Amino acid sequence: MVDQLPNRGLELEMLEEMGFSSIDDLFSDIPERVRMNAQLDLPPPQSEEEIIADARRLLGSNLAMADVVSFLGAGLYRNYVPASVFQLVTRGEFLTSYTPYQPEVSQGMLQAMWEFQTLVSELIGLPISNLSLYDGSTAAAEALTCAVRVHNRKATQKDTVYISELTPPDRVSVMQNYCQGAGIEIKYLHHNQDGTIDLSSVEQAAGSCGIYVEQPNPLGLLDGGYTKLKEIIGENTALIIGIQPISLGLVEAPGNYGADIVVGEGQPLGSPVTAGGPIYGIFACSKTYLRLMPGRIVGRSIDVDGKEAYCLTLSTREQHIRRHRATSNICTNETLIALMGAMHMSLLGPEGLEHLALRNITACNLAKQKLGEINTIAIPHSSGSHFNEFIVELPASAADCLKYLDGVGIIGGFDAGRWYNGRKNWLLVTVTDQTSAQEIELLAAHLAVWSAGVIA
Amino acid sequence: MVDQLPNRGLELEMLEEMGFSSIDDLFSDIPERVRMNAQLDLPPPQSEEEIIADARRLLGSNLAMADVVSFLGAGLYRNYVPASVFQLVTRGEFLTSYTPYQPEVSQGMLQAMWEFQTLVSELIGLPISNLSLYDGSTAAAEALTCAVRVHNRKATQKDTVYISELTPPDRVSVMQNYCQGAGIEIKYLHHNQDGTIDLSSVEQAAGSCGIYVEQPNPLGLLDGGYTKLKEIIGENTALIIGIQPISLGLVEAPGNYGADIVVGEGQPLGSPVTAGGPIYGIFACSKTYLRLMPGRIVGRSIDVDGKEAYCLTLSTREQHIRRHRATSNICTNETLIALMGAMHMSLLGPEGLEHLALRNITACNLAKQKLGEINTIAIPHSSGSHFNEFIVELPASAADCLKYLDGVGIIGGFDAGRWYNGRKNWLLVTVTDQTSAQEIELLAAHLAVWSAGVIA
Amino acid sequence: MSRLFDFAGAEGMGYSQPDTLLPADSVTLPKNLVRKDLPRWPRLSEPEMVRHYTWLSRRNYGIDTGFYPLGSCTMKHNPRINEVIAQIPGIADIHPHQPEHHIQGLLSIFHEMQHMLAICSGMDQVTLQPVAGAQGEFTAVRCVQEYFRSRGEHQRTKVIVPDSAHGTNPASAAMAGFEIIEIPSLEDGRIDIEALKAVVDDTVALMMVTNPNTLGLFENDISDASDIIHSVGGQMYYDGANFNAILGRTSPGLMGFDAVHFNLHKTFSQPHGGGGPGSGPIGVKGHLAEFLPGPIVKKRPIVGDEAKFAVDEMWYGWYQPANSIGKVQQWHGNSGAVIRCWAYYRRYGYGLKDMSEHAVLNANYLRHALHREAKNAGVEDMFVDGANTHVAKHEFTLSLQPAKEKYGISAMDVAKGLLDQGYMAPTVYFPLVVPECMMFEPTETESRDTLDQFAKDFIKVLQQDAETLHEAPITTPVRRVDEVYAARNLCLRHPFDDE
Amino acid sequence: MSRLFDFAGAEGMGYSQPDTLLPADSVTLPKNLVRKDLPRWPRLSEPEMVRHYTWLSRRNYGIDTGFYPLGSCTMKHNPRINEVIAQIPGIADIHPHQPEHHIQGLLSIFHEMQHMLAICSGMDQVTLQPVAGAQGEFTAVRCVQEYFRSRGEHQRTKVIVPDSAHGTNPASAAMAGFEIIEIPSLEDGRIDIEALKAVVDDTVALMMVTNPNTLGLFENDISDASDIIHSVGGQMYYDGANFNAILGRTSPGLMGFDAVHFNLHKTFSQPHGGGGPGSGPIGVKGHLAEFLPGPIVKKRPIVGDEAKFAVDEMWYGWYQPANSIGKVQQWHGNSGAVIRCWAYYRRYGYGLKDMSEHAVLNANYLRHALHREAKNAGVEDMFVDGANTHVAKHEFTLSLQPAKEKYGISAMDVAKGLLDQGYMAPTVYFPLVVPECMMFEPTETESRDTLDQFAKDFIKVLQQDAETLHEAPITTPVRRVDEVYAARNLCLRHPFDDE
Ligand SMILES: Cc1ncc(COP(=O)(O)O)c(C=O)c1O
Ligand SMILES: Cc1ncc(COP(=O)(O)O)c(C=O)c1O
Repeated sequence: MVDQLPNRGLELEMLEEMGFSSIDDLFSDIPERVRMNAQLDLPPPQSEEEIIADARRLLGSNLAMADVVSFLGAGLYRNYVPASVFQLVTRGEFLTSYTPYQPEVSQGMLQAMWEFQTLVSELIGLPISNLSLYDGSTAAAEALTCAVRVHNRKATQKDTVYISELTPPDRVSVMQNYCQGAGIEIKYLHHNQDGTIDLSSVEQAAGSCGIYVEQPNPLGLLDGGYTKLKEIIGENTALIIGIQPISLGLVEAPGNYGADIVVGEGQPLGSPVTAGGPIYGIFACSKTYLRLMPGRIVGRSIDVDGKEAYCLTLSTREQHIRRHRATSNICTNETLIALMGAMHMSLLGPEGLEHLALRNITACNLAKQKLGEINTIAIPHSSGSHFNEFIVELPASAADCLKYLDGVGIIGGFDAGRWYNGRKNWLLVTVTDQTSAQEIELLAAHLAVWSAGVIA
Repeated sequence: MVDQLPNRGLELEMLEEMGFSSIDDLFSDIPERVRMNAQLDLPPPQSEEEIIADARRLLGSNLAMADVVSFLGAGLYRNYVPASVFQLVTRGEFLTSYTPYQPEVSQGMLQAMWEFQTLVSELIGLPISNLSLYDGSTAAAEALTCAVRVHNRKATQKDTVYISELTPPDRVSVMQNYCQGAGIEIKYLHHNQDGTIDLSSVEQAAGSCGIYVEQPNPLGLLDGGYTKLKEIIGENTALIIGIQPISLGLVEAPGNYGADIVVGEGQPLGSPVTAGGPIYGIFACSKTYLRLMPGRIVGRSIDVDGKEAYCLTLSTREQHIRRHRATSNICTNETLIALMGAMHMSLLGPEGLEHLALRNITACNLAKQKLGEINTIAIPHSSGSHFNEFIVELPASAADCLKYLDGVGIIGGFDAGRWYNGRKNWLLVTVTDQTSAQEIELLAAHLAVWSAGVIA
Repeated sequence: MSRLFDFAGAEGMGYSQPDTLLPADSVTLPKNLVRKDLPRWPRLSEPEMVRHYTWLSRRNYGIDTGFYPLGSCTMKHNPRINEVIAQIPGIADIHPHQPEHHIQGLLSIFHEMQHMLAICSGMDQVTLQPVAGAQGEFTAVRCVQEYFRSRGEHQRTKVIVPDSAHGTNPASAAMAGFEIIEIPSLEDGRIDIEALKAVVDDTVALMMVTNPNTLGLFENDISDASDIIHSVGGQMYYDGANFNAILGRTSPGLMGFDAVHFNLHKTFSQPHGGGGPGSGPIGVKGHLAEFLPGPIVKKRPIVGDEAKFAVDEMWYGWYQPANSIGKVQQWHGNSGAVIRCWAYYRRYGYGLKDMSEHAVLNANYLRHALHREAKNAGVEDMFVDGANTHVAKHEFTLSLQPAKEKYGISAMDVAKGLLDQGYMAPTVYFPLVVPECMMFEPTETESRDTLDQFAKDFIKVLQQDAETLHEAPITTPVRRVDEVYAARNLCLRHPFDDE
Repeated sequence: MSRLFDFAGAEGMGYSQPDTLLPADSVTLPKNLVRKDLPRWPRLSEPEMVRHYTWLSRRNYGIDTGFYPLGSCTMKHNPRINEVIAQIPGIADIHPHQPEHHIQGLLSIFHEMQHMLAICSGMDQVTLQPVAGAQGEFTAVRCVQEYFRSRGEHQRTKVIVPDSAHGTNPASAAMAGFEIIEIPSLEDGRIDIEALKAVVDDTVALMMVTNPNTLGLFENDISDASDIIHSVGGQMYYDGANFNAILGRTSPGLMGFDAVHFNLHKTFSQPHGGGGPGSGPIGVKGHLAEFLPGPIVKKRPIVGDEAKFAVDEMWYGWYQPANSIGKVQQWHGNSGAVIRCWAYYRRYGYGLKDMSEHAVLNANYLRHALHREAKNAGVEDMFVDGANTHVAKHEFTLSLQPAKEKYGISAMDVAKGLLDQGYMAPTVYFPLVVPECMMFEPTETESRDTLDQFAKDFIKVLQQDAETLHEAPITTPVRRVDEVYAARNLCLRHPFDDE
């Protein structure tokens, strides 16, 4: 069986030519003490057919979101990635290339990433974007440490950043891991009863290195108060906004209301949910942060003939040059997924993005409307504008409700009690462009049945 | 919505530049009398998402063979096409090219087809192969008319060919359509009780233009008598053999036992069954037939610098040059599917082909063995060697049996009564490399149950 | 240079396979059938195979790599969704002999396609069985033949074909045993009605017409031609290869045709894949319907427990026409291509007309742009229109005869020069009625920018001197290929060492 | 040149979308949040988009297009089956918050991967959460940090890193707040045991080691190093980027390591995609297990009606380690990459050892072939081994210092010359301990023919004169790119007209 190993069967010839007599000779430098003598305690090799059959059996047994009716989001969003994206991104020249260390033969990926930087930059309204971080959570975490690197000197609250108290705990956990090493303390910004940010709590954050809030926020709320944030915190505190990129087809670009750094899960543009990875983290910022920001950047340059050419630039920020003084340890990133993002954005165009945003928000509005008609449940922040998701307050625990809905083939949303203490009756219902009106009707009907049953 | 039409929205500008004022101007040359004035009575356009959803719904409602347990073959065979084949063949450079009229920018496809010709030539043991016909049936039909073109002058039975009486009627029907225009009469060769060819009936065919038999034959039988055929019919009668290409990993190449033309369904090498198309027809022959054979051929040549280069050759046989005196009317063929065949063959290599043939034949033997143990059914040609399929004689009609099996999730095979008069109790059971031992056990168990029930 | 037969790895296989169900030595074959030597196939591992075919692909030009204005071939963009759909197991893993209740979804799509094509063509019944345009022609010719036989009109042995017709027309009719009457066309490739009148009588079975014709002009006398043929009891056949020009603006039915084929792969976009696969459904008027190859799909309301298999209120079933000519392909045609074309059609729906409008818009614009750029560059003396007309349809021709005469630059030179500019060349030397002909078909999926740029680059080529152009192409993987050498020194397979 | 921001079609979208569920004008937003101007994105139709990205791809080099001996990157062939599997909805359309009973198949694969990696590494528990090697390092460093904190050993503030280590090692440790103690390596990049002894004391938390080291040599004193670190109560960390060299022949566990990361994308082949995604699971010994990020997958026998969801006799469930450091990525890591690597692993099973044996075989053979060809051509004076050793592991280095001194040819010149020969260049100028370093890693998926041919072509490059080589590459889409210009004239996005 040659399969993946072209030299199977040629081992001895090759060894003899080198003057060896067995493969063991090539491992003679491994001291006896550490040699593994037994065969690996693993099952036998499989053929391609057997592997694919097993994969189909095992993965096929999973309940994919499209198999049922799903209202689960909470940071990742069901979307439609155009067919051309998959077919182009799997072209071997993209798929099987490495980091473009030799720009002369990597112009394709380099140019595509430079175009990605521009697409993101235009989307969020800031001049600089890197070519992806791991995901939205690490992008947010890196934004915090970056803000401290830039602002700590002038900060009155040194080594301190503030984040919205609504930030999902898993994301906060990532931030904590990234911040604790740098000795950064994370404090919290509070929100009003209606879900909007408490501007007076933001005032407390002035003088710190940065604040992190999300738009839409984790409750799905679009918060008009954000346009005042930059003024409140001032020039020496970074305003970091986490975004859902599709929302920016309707919602003002954060760069236009003072954001210094914009981060987010790029996933809705170009990538399936894929159990949470690989996806890509967006990281964009103003010039101030350029030399202390994390991640790779492509610059447009010229070749020796003066011809337009692209290459990696500002590498002295990176670990392979700066080692322990690097701005981040990131090496392998999510280029290929960012490329899918670029392809998706290219196909959408400005009007396509706007329409996609409209599909998301109108579906969300329809759901709010339909669920709002059920009087056994409440929508606590219903006065605000929502994008993708909103909280439903149930007459009993969201966990119970989800169990009931699961039994009728509906993934009803996310149990927000897992995020927020004392909110076990909060269900976060997510609606995307993939949600149909019938599915919304179905959820409404079942929620009505369940909640009536609970109350009775 | 721009979508597939980049100039949507630019129509007026373009028209004005040309001095027109409306699209209608461009159709002013269509006489009133024949103008279509109403809108096409068709539904509205759909978006990509809607189309794919409909496709998933409609095609998803079909029962694919892999969804159940299938013993259906009868000319098309379930197989496994390696994943790399699909990914390579859908590369745009292959997928979206046309017939290589400009060889300088079509070397990839031309070389691939020249390599295909060699792969087929080696497989069947004849020096010449074209680069595909539509399918096995049209290849067989073209072989008959080709044989007449070549041999008619010397033939004593002019305008006459003989084909095995076992040839499936749908295939015969295609042959009849192709032959009747050329004024060719199709006569039949008979088979013995044990399924082998009746050599005395072959003697009658001597002096005709050609005989057509299949190896394995439509009953799945490998007929050792075929090695005597060429001697019997003599030089002036073409021996045309229809093959299942995978069988040639074990079975002698027909070119080595006197075949003059070899045809067959290429499908098992490289192509899924796809409801019967697109697949590709193999057509290979000896030098005698070269200038009167159908289909495109690639030749190796040189460019003006003497560099190795490939181009279409011997085009004077073809319709675009020879018009009504062409050897065939074929223009568009099955190049892309033949390319999939070439890729599959490349991955298999000689030993892979042999192993694949062994998988098919051992699975078939196992099925014969297991079904042979059921004493309420019979295997009429059990003394012979079978490849892929064999006849089971049931105690009642195959149609009834298939209905019963369908009810338990088994596609039990093909009702050979649809092919052969008076054989309504014949079930053609097909087993391929994709059939598992458990599936064979399952079929055996259910056949035993059903046939016992019928007899009781 | 990567050559398949240079790969000579160790014995083995490029992809691993499961074991056999019984030991290999349990197999017994008739002794004289045991294969003595395995085919001398190369031995590649998966990495080598992937690299070889990737390398080959990179030496090939497709629509995806650039503009492909190949006249008469309709090289339009192939939406990628089609490839996704064709790989759904509900088509890829379907056997044509599966019973109807297994494949209601597939049959409903077939029915929808039959219906849609009938609507677009103005025909009464469609079969999807023919797998290419040429086979569609042959099928229709056979149906007409059987139709006349059924009426006892055995004297109808002739098929009329204009000399500008595509080669498959006469070839297909000849295959069915008809005598071909070629009538000369007018200068612009259109039917010479007088010449037609001169040959018609009751021995004529059929006339085959392409409209718009191969010069891209609409046959404005088409109704007259139909009337003439019908007046002697003959049938009219519409070669639908150019359907892209007229869909939704007129139809073969309106023009008086009795039968028509579609080059589904052209008009509805099955990728052409280096020469195939295609799909060539035909549509016919009612009097020919019972001669079509079977089976075709008909629908009826569901009854009994059929609902559990049905995809809607109807049952889709196979129907065998009563006087069917039989089959022209053993299965149900190129179903995979039909599915792709269905996906393509769905994207337009009643808006299919937009597609042909844009095809015609682009063709006229390109023609305009070529003249405009020629004028700007002062080279308008180098070519003339292939036919004198106010508007073209989806394609048009230019004659490079002036360039040939004045500067020694041939259409072939220009074609090769265009390859160096990164384009696929237009069709050259066809149709023959136009000297030094170049035939351009941009299709509806090219942007104005592309058309403008191409026009500029075309002129750039014309501005090169003859010697330079004779050398073209110089930037392609190989330079001008010696086709004469290929024919004289036939090398049709890899010469193994002993050969 | 195809430039994305040159596409300026009419308003519209490149792919059609369904309508909104409510009319657009029903949407109300806070006034100050209404977007004023849409992003100045280009406007492309699908045909244009496909052509643009096809064009870009053709200007990019990947393993599929040729040999990619980039040292330390393990550019092996990516089996195509992996891509098929990763698109099954049971992974692509799964949300990480779905309940366990929805995803037993996925969890069982995760469990199998945790188990397999534990077996291969000799560790007790594995987490799949880190999404790249560097993140694996950081995660492990954080676990060790919390481990010591839990034991009150707050004085352990130092991490020892040999100067030949990959940049991510010190960067990751520094991110966790450790002080980096860089110790000089021996000439061959191996650990200087004496230098190590000189810096160890009870302030050391961790030593990070790559074995084989970046010169491709096995650290034969590795057990001594482990003993030394353990003797002062420190922990040993294994950078698994070079696992491809030793899998099945030794393990970090046998060498005395406490924690290890895998570059799953290297050893188990997730395509590198121009720089990512990757996957960086870590394995740890028992004493560190409860500090791992959660959740990880554990199994137990099924109970009650779980059978209706289960894929076998076991229930696969999420488990939260008691003293977990929390999360390093918000979800479950790069599950899609894990699935691909699972498919890759399944192809080898216990035969994974064959993979590393062939990787080492190929590296040694290439080294041999380069010396052989150099001798044949009489240019053996132009390079020397980067390290003096009898055998290399999966990669090796050459020093072009002699060529530089004698002929003025630098490693960079040779790298660019190789591009002209159609190859990706080896890693250059890393590791720094080797002057004019070139680092070769052929991987196990290259054939002997390819290695021989590369060796010949490498020598061909060396035989060019310095001036010629300074000009290289000349056949690539662009020639030497001016990286200094890029840094001085920062242009990080498309300059719109008003900029
Ligand atoms: C005018 C015309 N008729 C018929 C055909 C034949 O169609 P096909 O190639 O599908 O057999 C073609 C195709 O090239 C054509 O252009
Ligand atoms: C030795 C070594 N360690 C660590 C890493 C970092 O791994 P990753 O790129 O997956 O973050 C690499 C990758 O290049 C490496 O070669």
